[in-house]
Amino acid sequence: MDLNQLRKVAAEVVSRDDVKYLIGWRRGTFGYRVAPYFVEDAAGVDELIFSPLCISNLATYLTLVEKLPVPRGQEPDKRKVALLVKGCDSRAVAQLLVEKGVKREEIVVVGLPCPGMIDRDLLAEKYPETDKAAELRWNGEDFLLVGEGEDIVIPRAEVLAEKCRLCRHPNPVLSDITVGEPVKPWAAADDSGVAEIEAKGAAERWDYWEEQFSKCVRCYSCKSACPLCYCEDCILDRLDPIWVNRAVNFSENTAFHLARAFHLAGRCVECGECERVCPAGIPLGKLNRKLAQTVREEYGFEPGLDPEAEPFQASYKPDDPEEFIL
Amino acid sequence: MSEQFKPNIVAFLCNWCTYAGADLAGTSRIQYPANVKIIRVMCSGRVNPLYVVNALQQGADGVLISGCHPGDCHYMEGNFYARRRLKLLKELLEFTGVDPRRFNMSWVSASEGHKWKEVVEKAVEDAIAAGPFDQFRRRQIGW
Amino acid sequence: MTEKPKLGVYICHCGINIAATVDVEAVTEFAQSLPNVVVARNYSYMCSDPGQLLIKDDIQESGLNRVVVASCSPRMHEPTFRKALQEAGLNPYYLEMANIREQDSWVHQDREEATAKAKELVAAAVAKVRLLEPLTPREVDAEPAALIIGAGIAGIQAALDIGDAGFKVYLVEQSPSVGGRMAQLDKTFPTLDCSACILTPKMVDVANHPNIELLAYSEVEEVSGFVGNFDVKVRKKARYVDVSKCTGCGDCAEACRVAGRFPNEFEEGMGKRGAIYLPFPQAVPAKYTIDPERCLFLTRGRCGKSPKCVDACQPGAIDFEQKDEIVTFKVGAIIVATGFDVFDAAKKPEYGYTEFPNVITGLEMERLVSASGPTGGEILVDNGEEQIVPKEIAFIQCVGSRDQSVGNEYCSRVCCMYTAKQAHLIKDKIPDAKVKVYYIDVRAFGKGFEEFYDRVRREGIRYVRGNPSEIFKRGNKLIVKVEDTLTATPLEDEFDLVVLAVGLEPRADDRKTIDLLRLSQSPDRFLMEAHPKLRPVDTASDGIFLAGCCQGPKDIPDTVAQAKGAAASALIPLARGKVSIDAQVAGVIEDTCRGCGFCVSICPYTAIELVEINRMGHMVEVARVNEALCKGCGSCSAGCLSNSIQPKSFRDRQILPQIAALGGIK
Amino acid sequence: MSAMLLHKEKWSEFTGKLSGKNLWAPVVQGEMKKFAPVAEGDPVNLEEGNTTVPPKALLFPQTETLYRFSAGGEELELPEADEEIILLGVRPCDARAIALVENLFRWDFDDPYYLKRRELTTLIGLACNEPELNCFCPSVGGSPASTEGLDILLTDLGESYLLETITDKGKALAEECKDLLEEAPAGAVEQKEKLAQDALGKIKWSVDPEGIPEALPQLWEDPLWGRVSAPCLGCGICTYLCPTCYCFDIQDEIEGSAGRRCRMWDSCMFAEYTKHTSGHNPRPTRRERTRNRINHKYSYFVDKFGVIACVGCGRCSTLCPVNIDLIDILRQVKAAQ
Repeated sequence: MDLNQLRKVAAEVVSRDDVKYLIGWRRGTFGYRVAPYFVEDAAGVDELIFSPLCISNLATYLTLVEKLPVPRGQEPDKRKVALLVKGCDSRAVAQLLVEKGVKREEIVVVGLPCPGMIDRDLLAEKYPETDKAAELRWNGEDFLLVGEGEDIVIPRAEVLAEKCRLCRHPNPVLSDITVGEPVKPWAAADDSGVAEIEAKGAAERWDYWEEQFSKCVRCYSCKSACPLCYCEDCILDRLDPIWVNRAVNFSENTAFHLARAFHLAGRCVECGECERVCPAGIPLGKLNRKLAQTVREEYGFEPGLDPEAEPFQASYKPDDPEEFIL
Repeated sequence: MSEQFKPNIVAFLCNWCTYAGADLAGTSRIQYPANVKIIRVMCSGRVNPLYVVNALQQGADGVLISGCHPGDCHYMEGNFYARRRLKLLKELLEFTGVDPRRFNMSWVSASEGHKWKEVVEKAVEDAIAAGPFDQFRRRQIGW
Repeated sequence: MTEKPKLGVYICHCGINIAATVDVEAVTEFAQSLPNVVVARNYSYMCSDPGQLLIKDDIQESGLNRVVVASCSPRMHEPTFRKALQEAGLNPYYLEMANIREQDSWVHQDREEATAKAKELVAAAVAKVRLLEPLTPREVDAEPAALIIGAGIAGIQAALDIGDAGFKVYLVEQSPSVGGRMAQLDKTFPTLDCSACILTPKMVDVANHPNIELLAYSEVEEVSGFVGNFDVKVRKKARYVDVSKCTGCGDCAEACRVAGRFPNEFEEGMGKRGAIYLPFPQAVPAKYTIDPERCLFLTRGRCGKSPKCVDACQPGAIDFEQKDEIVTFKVGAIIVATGFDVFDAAKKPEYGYTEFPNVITGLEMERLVSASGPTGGEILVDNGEEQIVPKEIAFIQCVGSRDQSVGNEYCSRVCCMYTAKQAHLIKDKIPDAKVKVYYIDVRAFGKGFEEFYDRVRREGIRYVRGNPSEIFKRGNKLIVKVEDTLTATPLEDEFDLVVLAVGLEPRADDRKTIDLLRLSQSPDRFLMEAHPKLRPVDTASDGIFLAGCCQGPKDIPDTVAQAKGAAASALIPLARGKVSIDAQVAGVIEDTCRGCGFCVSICPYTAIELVEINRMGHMVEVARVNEALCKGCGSCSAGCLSNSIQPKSFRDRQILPQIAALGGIK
Repeated sequence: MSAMLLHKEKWSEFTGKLSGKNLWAPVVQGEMKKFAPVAEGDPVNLEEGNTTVPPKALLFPQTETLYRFSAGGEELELPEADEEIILLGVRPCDARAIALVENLFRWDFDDPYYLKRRELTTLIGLACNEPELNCFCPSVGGSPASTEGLDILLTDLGESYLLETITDKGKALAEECKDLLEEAPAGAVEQKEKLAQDALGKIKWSVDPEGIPEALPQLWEDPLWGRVSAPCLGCGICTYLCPTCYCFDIQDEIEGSAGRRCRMWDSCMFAEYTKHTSGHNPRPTRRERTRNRINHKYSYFVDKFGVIACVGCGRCSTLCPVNIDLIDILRQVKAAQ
């Protein structure tokens, strides 16, 4: 990845009059951390990075940034928001366009073909984080941990993030500007995580998820980090009617997670943010990926590929599967 | 226990086909188990799939949803949406280990009083086999 | 709005229909214990005047503001009780019903179980009714016109009645002429009136009526909208004849190069016609039509040097350039009078209908005895060797009726009598004929029917009780193999002609009508009425009515009666000039709407659109419902992620407490 | 304070003895480490740093029924008194947090629920010989071997634990286990002091809070808040998992005609936290919420109780999915001063 080229493009974009800021990543404050970074002017681009640690999905911020009331007589700021997107992130943007969460004219999409991201936890297990912010690079197929003395090559298979192992769309599906050459998509691995659970009996599956959901502290980071969970007034927070009680216990946690996963069925782009941010390590991605798999295999539909697509749950085909119906 | 167990089943029926079919079963004095309690909605498309989750949480051992046969929806398309949504929910429930026998969906027309009986019997049989669903009860939460 | 709910719960005994199985006292006591319940009573018939009065008095005296009635299905009496609430000054939508008859007392026998279930259903209704909102039905103007689909006797009669009442009628008929099945009949039972004599004047009337626009040789392609405001699209098929020029002289038909080559549908295939034809001499409109599948010019692009019909037609009415024409209009009500098909006798191969030319159907017999028929009214049949006047004639009843093996469990209601009539007509024309009728039961239930049946038997027609198992040929005779079940005698009777009294079936193209108008079918596959007894001409869709055999087999007087009933019903919105729009439509909570448009995609009625609103200085899109188009199905709601679109009376906040109550949470 | 020695071979017996008295200790469950009830022989994880969910959850449960009620009922049904509980392996920072939070629950009103539970709880701490990456307790008045809030402090001396009793409650508990303990040999306490000193040296992060409480009100409109809050997702990780965050909401959960009033954790990082019924939100964006979080810990609490409401456990920085780093914010505050 030629960072200079990225920074040059970013500088051009943020210098445009019709662009408010560009959302990218910068090196974090320690270890393998990377922070989302809002670049407001060309001077800020020097801190921009794109590395195998830039796993987070910045499309989340398109709907997260609050729209404050506009004082009477004033106009809202209608400048565009620019953001860097990997393949999976771009699918979130496409899905947002489908459901009018953002409008095409409100954004400038800078596409970054993505050779795959590192799972920070896997990396830290082998090479513990330190108080210094580490630098990681792509090195052919593998990754390179840039050391103070010598660099360390880390084989791809050891630390590649699960979502990247399963990735079918490493190149952005839409962008206004693309930086870097398209990468050659690799053969997506089988979703062993989902398959493992499917292989269990019903009771065993229940026990598995009971343990998982019991851990939930309902911090809502899964909801917050998801680029497609953006209702300003989530039904799961509502008091009238109450779908899920605020109380934290297995019953409510389960209802919460079922509802969350269901609302993403046919919409989830498998960016993995929910699972990544969960402090309790609940494998939420499996729930979403299971449904995404059903949608893909039984309905031949993959969300987030076509910004003009019909929303999955708001459409039907006369010959949709119905073998389950009596 | 299973001999004693009388499952509690909540059913969501569309007004035009299955609810009418259930009425017809009544008019025809077709006897079936009393475990299924019906909530009338105008169309199976009205059934928010999260109702199923909610019903299981609030005390149902099984949930049954029934509407018009494909192509017969009083509102033209509602049952097609219901079919797609509830299939996804069914997959999700199964994946999380909810016994698939707790959820049934059927097409029963206004003239199929007998089919309604069969569907009820199947749902009851299934729920009995699945057993009480106490693990997920909101009510079971203590202090 | 925030007035504390004060509930009245009324449990109906329905005589013993409910009370025999459900312990109504126990349910009443239970209801009394539920939150917000001020009054709980039970009564023998809640729907009766005194029953309703109980509710009204309580509303007025105890200040009830919500009512639960536990009785029969809301599909039965919801309007009744809504009206009672309204009369007592309460909003009619503050009512919830618990169906403890059709869905409880009638389907369970165990008193304890049925009572427990009744309690739960009452608890669920109580839970919901507290959260119901007052609604006001809206009124919109009704288009003062009606669409009638099908111009048989039912459609014709309905059209005349509505037209006479002073409203516009669009009468759409698929075939080139009005008249339908009745036009094919010779005489009508039991009076033996000439069918054509009584029908033809009405046919002419519809053609000339100032309020009736006859769209013959046309098909309804699209119907949208709702009662009072249906938008209709009709395709007028090209006749390739300019009807304004055609005088009906028939020169063209005579000239046609392929004249007399094709079976005439009107004659049940016994007569022949050419590519340009008039279905029958009394056809209305009396205009010729070119059959595009038969015409040489239309199929091959040439017909000799020039088409003979063109040459023959003095007024120059032939127009091969003619195209189908689309006509659109608005109506306030629709009557479906699409009629029936006769049972296809080929489905009973044991009777040899396709094998032996002298095994014919009842409808073919009608044409055979008709003076205007293919033989000019002379009964002549082909026994396989020659044309003969049959002397030994059999009728077999219930062919395709009351027969599960062909999927028709029902009685076709007309076959017994048309058989008796035809037997009589044969006796009339061939006095020395021996006529036998094989029957299962004779159903002569109508006015003058039994008398007619008696008369026919006195004329020497022999009735043999038995269902023939087979017809085969021996020499030049047909042998009917049957057991006379009254004497338990196996018989092999010889005949020159066997007439199969075929029954009536739903039209093969009913599916199109069903899809067009979202109708339902009864188990017998005929179109379904809204209620078998109390709403026999209504459908489940407001403003759409049924007349004639599309709803089920019936004879002419019943058809005419139903047509007049349908016309009277259709006239209600037309005459009132207004229709009520159900108040139970969807509404949008704009504050939480994300403007994603899922509901817009979902709505089958295009009742929802996205509109831009100013939200705190930002222009955002939100959904908005056109209440006149919304039918309240709620599919939008279940697809809305923020639950911002909700059908009134079926909101999540009203349904979730029902679920809780049925789950056992009181 | 008296010092005794608990040999590691007696450990199992020790936990076995305590388990009869409702013993909770850190256990690893998947990727999460948390306090859970343990019986004799159950694996207890004392090796790696802190639990994901701090032990505050046991004194101030995430959901707590205050009372139950029913429609038409005259009486409120109060919860039954909790039983005694022993928390084993509490890190000094978390114990200190429990002591700090008590300020709040004793402030204008004695919270009976919290205080009763506090009374019933015995805290057995474990000194941190190997501080974690994001620890900075010394910067905010703590230390890896702080005894504040603890009844007993254990220090891992290799073959054995040094057991120091701090309170009477601790002494009484040690007394009950005295047949498992032995007199601490000479030098054991010194060894512990040395380990604590070494631990201090292993702590990477530090920030001098001097002046921060005074500076914060001056920086109310400083651009730094926009900057540091920009990546914030608005989730509740930093607050729910903070040992000193104690915000709660009170809600009634109704089931038919009965229900319960309960208290549950809330987070100032949620938009609903300050949202008024009218729809107006005085803290409309993540900027105001982030500013509040820092101000609350480093200014308001200091004003009220004279102590910073942060114990330097580092959870917020470690667990934040978008690298919002408390030390970084504090440094920016100092820089902006």
